[in-house]
Formats: sequence, C-alpha cells, structure tokens
Amino acid sequence: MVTASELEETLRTHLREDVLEFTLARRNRVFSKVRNGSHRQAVKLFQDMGGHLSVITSVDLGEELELVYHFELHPLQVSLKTSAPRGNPRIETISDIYPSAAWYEREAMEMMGITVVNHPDPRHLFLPDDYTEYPLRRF
Amino acid sequence: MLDKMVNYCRKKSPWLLHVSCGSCNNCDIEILAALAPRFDVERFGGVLKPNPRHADIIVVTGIISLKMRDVLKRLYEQTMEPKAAVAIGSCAITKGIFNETYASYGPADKVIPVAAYIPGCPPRPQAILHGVVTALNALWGE
Amino acid sequence: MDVVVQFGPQHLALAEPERLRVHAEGEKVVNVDIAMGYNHRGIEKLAERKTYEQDILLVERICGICSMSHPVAFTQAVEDIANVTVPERANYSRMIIAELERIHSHLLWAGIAAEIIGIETLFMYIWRDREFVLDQLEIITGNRNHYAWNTVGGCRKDITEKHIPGLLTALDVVERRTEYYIDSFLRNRTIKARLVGTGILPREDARRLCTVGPLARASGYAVDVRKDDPHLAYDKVDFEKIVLDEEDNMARAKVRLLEIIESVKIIRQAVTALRELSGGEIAVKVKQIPPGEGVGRYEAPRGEVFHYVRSNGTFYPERVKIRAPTYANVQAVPVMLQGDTLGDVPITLASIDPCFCCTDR
Amino acid sequence: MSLNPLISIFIIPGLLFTSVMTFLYAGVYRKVRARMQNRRGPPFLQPFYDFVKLLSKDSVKPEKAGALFTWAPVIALASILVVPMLFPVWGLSFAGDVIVVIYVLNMSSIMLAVGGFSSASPFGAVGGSREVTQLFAYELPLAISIVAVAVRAGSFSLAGIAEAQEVHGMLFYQLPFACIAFLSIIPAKIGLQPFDIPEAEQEILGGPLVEYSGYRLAIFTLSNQVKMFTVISLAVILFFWKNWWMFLITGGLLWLVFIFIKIISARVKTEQSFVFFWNYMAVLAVIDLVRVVI
Repeated sequence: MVTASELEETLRTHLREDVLEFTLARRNRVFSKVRNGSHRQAVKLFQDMGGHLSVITSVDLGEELELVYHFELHPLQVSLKTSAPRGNPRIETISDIYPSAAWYEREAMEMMGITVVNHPDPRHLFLPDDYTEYPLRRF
Repeated sequence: MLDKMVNYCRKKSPWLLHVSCGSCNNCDIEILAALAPRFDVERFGGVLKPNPRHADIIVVTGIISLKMRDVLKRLYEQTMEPKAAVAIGSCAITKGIFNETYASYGPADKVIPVAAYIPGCPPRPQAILHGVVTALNALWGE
Repeated sequence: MDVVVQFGPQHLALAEPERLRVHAEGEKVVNVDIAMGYNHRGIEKLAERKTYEQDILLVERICGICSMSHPVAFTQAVEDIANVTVPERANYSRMIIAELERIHSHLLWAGIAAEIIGIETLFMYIWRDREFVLDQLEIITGNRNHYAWNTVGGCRKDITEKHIPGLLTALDVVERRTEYYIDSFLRNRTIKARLVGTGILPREDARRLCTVGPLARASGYAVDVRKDDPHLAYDKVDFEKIVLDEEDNMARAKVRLLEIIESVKIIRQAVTALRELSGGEIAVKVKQIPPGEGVGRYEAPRGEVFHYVRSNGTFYPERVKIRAPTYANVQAVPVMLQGDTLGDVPITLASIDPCFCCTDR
Repeated sequence: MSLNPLISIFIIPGLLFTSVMTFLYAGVYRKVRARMQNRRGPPFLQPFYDFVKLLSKDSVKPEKAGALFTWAPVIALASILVVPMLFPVWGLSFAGDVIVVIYVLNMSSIMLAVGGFSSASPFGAVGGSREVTQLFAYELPLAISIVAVAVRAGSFSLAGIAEAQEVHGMLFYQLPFACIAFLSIIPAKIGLQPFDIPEAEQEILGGPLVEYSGYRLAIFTLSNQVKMFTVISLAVILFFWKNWWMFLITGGLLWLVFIFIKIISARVKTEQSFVFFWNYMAVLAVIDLVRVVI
C-alpha cells in the first residue's frame, strides 16, 4: 500500500528535478511526467514497490512524441510520462526491467515511429513488415 | 440424371471453411453457435472443416485486414472446385463501422468472388443458416 | 526430426486469425513464435475521428465477447475526465449486464476448451446452456451481443421489473448446469489426463510477465480489478476472488467455472439492490468533456481491460489507448508451452482464453 | 451357402454389401452422436451424400507429393475390402487365417501414415508419425489377445475360431480380459475418441488427410468407414460368435457402445495411449494368455 504523497516523495528524492509534474486525479489516478532518460530509474523504483505494468501508450503531442507507462501500484494507478522531440524520438527501452514491455514498445515503434533504444526485437507487431507509415501520428 | 444426383448431394453436404479476416469475433462466435444444439447446422449436412482442401463453402467474416488479404486469397485458391464464398456480417459486406480505417483492403468481394451476403452486426445464427441454405439452393438447386 | 508446425492464421482451434509457429522436435515443443496483427483494424486511430458517443459503439465492436467490458472501461475513463458521478442505478444495471457477459464468456470458453481436447459433447451441452444467458441479454438489451447499453454518464436503457423473473430463472438454470460441468471437468478421466499438469505457468512468471485475469489467478497471483480497484458497484456486493495455485490448465478451467457461480451470486444481489432503488435516475447528462486524461479499468472475463483516454476539450478524443487482457497474457504462452508436446499447444493457447481481436484492435 | 466368386467380390460380402453396411454404420454414428448431443443431426444418408460430393469434386496432388500420394488411398481401400471376405460368415472356401486378417487390417493404417508422409505437409507428417506410433502402441495387446483366442480355440483360422465358439459357447466368457484388451484397441484402430490421436482435427487439422481432396479423400474416408464395420465385425467373430444374424446384431450393439465411449471422452495424448495399452491392456491380455496356456 502506497499513498500518493509517499510516492511523490520517493520519486522526488530519487529523481530530484527530473520529476516535471506530479498530479493526483480522481479515484487514485496519478499522472506524473519525468525527463527522458530518467524514466528507467522511476520504472525500477516501481518494480521494487511491486508494480504491475499495465500498458505503454504512445501519444503525438505535435512538437514531441510521448510515451506513457501505466503501472498499477496498489491501490494507485500511476501513469508515468516521458517525451522526446519529434525530430529525434529516441527513448530507452524498459523491456529488460519488465519483459512484457517488449510488445508494447514494439507497438509504439510501428504505430508512432518512436525509436526505442536497445529493444531486443524491433520487428513490426501488428502491421505488415513492409508497411512504412506511422498510422497514429496526428500532425 | 447423374448430374441431378450429384447436385443434390452437393446441396446436402456443404463443408464449411471459416476464415475470420479481422472481425470483432462476434460473427465467428455466432457461426460456432450455429453448430450448437439450438441451431444445429449439421441438420443440413454442414460441418465446420479446418482445412481448405476439404471445404466447399468459404465463410468469410470481418474487414479484410492488411495481413489477411493474401491468406484469404490463398485459402480460396486452395479450396477445390466447385466452391463458393459467403460473406457474413456488415464488416465483410461493407466494412461496417470500420469504414474509414487504414488497416483494410476493403470488403470481402474486393478480394475474392462472393456468392452470398448475410447482413447483420452480427447476423443471428438463424440468419447464417438461412443464408447458407439459400446460397446452396441458388448454386446447386433446381 | 525437426518440424515447424504453423498454427493459423486460419485454424479450427483458434477461430480467430493469429499465427503461432511452433518449432518441435518430434512431438516436443522447442520454441514458439507468435505473430499478431491479422485482426488489426486500426480502432485507436478510428476512435480519434469519432465523437465520444460514437466511440462507445466503436469500442463495443473491438470484440464480440467483451462487448460490455470495453464500453464500461471507456466510459469510466471519460467520466473521470468530465468529473461525473454515475447514478447508483446505472452502476448496478451495468454490473448485471457485465456479469451476464462474464457468464456467457466463461461458458463459451469451457465449450471451446472441451472441443479442443476432443470432447465434442461437452461443447454442445455447454453451448446449449449458454443460449439461456444470451436469451436474457437479448430480452434486456435487445441484442445477443453488442448491447449498446452504456453512454457517458450512465445507461441508455433500464432493467425494469418485467425483466427480472426471467433473469432469475435463467440464473437458476445456469447455476445448476455449471455445477454439473464443474463436476464433469473434475471427474472425467480423459479430461483430467489432458488438463492436469499441462501448460504450467509458475507463479513467479505470472507476476514477472504481468499477466492478468483468470490466468494469473490460476497461478496464485491474485489480481482482480473488481476487488483491487472497486468500480461500478462491486464494493457493495459480496463475492469471492477465486485464486488457485495449481498453475496448470485444469486450474484455469476451475477458476473460470467457479467464477460463473460467483457471477450468479453477484447478479442476484444486484437485482435485489436494483429493486430497492426503483425509480432512480439511469444517466446524468454530460455536455462537454473538458481537457484532461483518464484511466478506465474493468475486470473483463479474460482479465483487466485498460482504457486510457486523453481529451483536448473538443468533441473528439485526442488519444484512446486500449489494452485488452490477452495482450498482457499471450506473452506468457511461450513460457507455458516449455516442455509440452504438440498436442498440448491448442489447449494451452486456449487456456488463456485468447481474444486476439481485442489484442489487435 | 456357396457363392459365385464374382458375386462374392462385388456383391456379398464384397464391395456392395460392405459399402451398404459401411454407410449404415457411419449414418448411425452421425445420427446417434447428434441425438446424444441434444441435436437433431444429419439425415441417415449423410455419409453417402458426403461420399458422392467428394467424388464429384476436383482433386489435386501437391507438387512435392510422392507417387504414393495417389496410391495410398486405393491400397488402403483395397486391403480393407479384402478383410470381410475372409470372415467365415459367408461360407466362402477361403475363410481366412487370423494373422492374415490382422496384417491386412494394419495395411490400411500404414497406408494412412504413408499418405500423410508423402503429402509433404508438416501436419501430414506429424499425423503420419502419430499413426505409426499408435500402431506400435496397440499392436502388443492386439497380438497377445489374438494368440490367446487362437490357443483357446485351437485354431488360427477365423472359421476354426467361429466353429469352436459354436460348440463351446462364446469366447467372451472364457477370455474376458483378452476380450476387453481387444475391444479397447478398436477406438485406436478406427480413429475414435479417446484414441483419435492421428486425426485430431483441432490439433493437426485431420493429420494424414490434410492435403487430400476430391476423390482421393473420398476413397480414404470410405476406407476409414469400412474399417469401422470390419474391425467391429472381427471383434464379434473373435469373441461373440453365435451365428450369422446374431453376428449382425451384436456388431450393431457393439458399435453403439463405441459411439457412446467416443461421446463421453476427450482425446488423450500419445504417451498416455502408450501407457494405457502397454501397462494395462497388454497385462490384461497376458493374464488370459497365461490362463489359457496353463
């Protein structure tokens, strides 16, 4: 059992000024944004707390491409965001920490065109191998 | 005379090959439900066969997704003459609610020749039975 | 003898197009490679082009079996953004439909599993009884599947007094029959020979791979969103979280069948509560969705359905992310197949109750 | 009664009579199965419709398939059609030797495996290897129980065995364990649950038959259906012989029993069928063999 304030404190002690945002919404939903690169440290912290990786979402913000990692940290539901510039969307993998992240990252790669660095198996997952567009990009 | 008998036997023994090409599973489940005791497609001799070589009627559901188009074509070619394809559900007929999607090659009749359409989202098992039997009569009936 | 056997994309045991390439040494499975995407329909992209109300119908058509779970998760996410509280009556009636769906889904699974291990009769029996549930769903919602029951802020229709007697009778039938099926799964020697000790997913792996739903619960990893993150009216009814630690295919069958009994219990309590609430509102009007983000979670028959919605203040959502339970579970299949034989592949794959059309979207 | 050889090949007990019995057996099978599953089921003539339809369909041979691909079904059908002629029922002069019967019966199983191997498909290959494995599994109890019968009856010819039973009563009473062992083999032999491992449609899409179509499939299906009738009849002759009309009735009843077993059981795995046949059924057969010899 973690409360939101405990979680915020832990994040801020370990990541310091890399924590850009931290909000608590209705029904124990926590949204937090960290700087690209320090998300791995945060994910490791969540793993130590017994977190359960739900899914990874990729979002097109225009200037930037964002990845949202959704964790269940009972009783919280934490969405950890990190973003990379559109011209060079490189975000490091977390599939060595959570094996099940591998597929979610593959999806982000083919759908949004985010380059996940150090991914063990960067093939297409849903789209055919010869499909070259990124269907989920908005702008 | 012989022709008549053969056609009668064909009508009485449709072996179905079910190909789901990117559907929401619902038509597929209703096809399976048509096998179950309440509807019992075997009354008309229909059996679900896993194998295109054995099948007579190809039952297609779903929008034809990117990866399934070639598979569907190949399955249609592997099926022995005489054969017919039946498109089941709105998706296979017009792409239905997924009309604007990027992930489809269009409804079933853009990929293979389709002999009968069974509309509905999903069609009820009765509709599926009725559609298949009507198609059989049209193909090999008097 | 090394063989590569390809299950799918068109295969009788799967019904859905998905490819499983199994490398086998004689009959022994060495390696499994799963290819997804044969069912990909681009729903996440489509959802951005439709309004919230239209999206409910769209997410319903992600899957024909989970066609209550996805809308519930989606509307919860949107209601979070709009900061609306759903009326109690809507919560209960959503829960009744959702639990009916769970019953029919679990029965469907049990039938398919029986068919896959070759006992066709059980498939026929179970699917015959499943029709009782579908009848009730049709009487209440108007369709056998795709219920169009939800709207942002509540329900579109109401469960009234005239629906209840038929519903309760059907529940009695289903409960009685399910007990019979539990008995036959536990006592038929040939079924036991196929299910016990195959497709083992150790508890540690279940946790490591973040599995959800009955698969996780059968491996002793007790996740159930209905208890962990109460929504609808699940915190107001009394039911048990079924957790077994046998880790094999039989445990998964047992978990699902026992959950049917729990679902029957839930519906009975919900019906009682609904009668007490008679005359309540069934929906609140939601005019505008403000910018923001929301997460909707719901325990679908196969596990946790996860929807993430981001709104930008217009009528159209900016991003909708859908994670179906099979997406999380199917990555455990290679682990489960380690050391099994070729004959176990279909039943082990089926034991996660795969719903590839949810996964591919 | 003594028949003209031509009649005996083409009418009784040859092609025509056996085919009629076969379609009857298969029709009963489909109908009874459906009724027991709470369904209405197909018409009795369904196997016949299927057969004619398959004959009228196109048939292709895969490019990589061997020459045996076409010949396997023909040999399977021909060899299985020989077996009913060896039965002592028709009063033919060449009422056969039981060892010959067993090996002619195995011919059709082997041809199924050969057809599977030669069809150049992984499912066919797996099905073929399962068929051969299955053959090894049930061959031991089969051989032992037949030797027990032969020793008890004092003859290796089917006519001799039948005669001995006419004199001393059914062998079933004297050799109950051997009889059970033999009966347990029948589902494996004709591909019914719980031992339909080679054909498993849900696992390997029908195994050896996966690449067959049209008339080749029709012939294979027919030979499999003839096998149902033949193997059941053989069991009756070996253990329940009284006279020719009791032969037909007992055969029908036995068939119902096997349909019932099929309906209530799931498909077991190859290892499990090995354990079943070698550890239990072979032991049962040996018990009776020892009793007989002593």
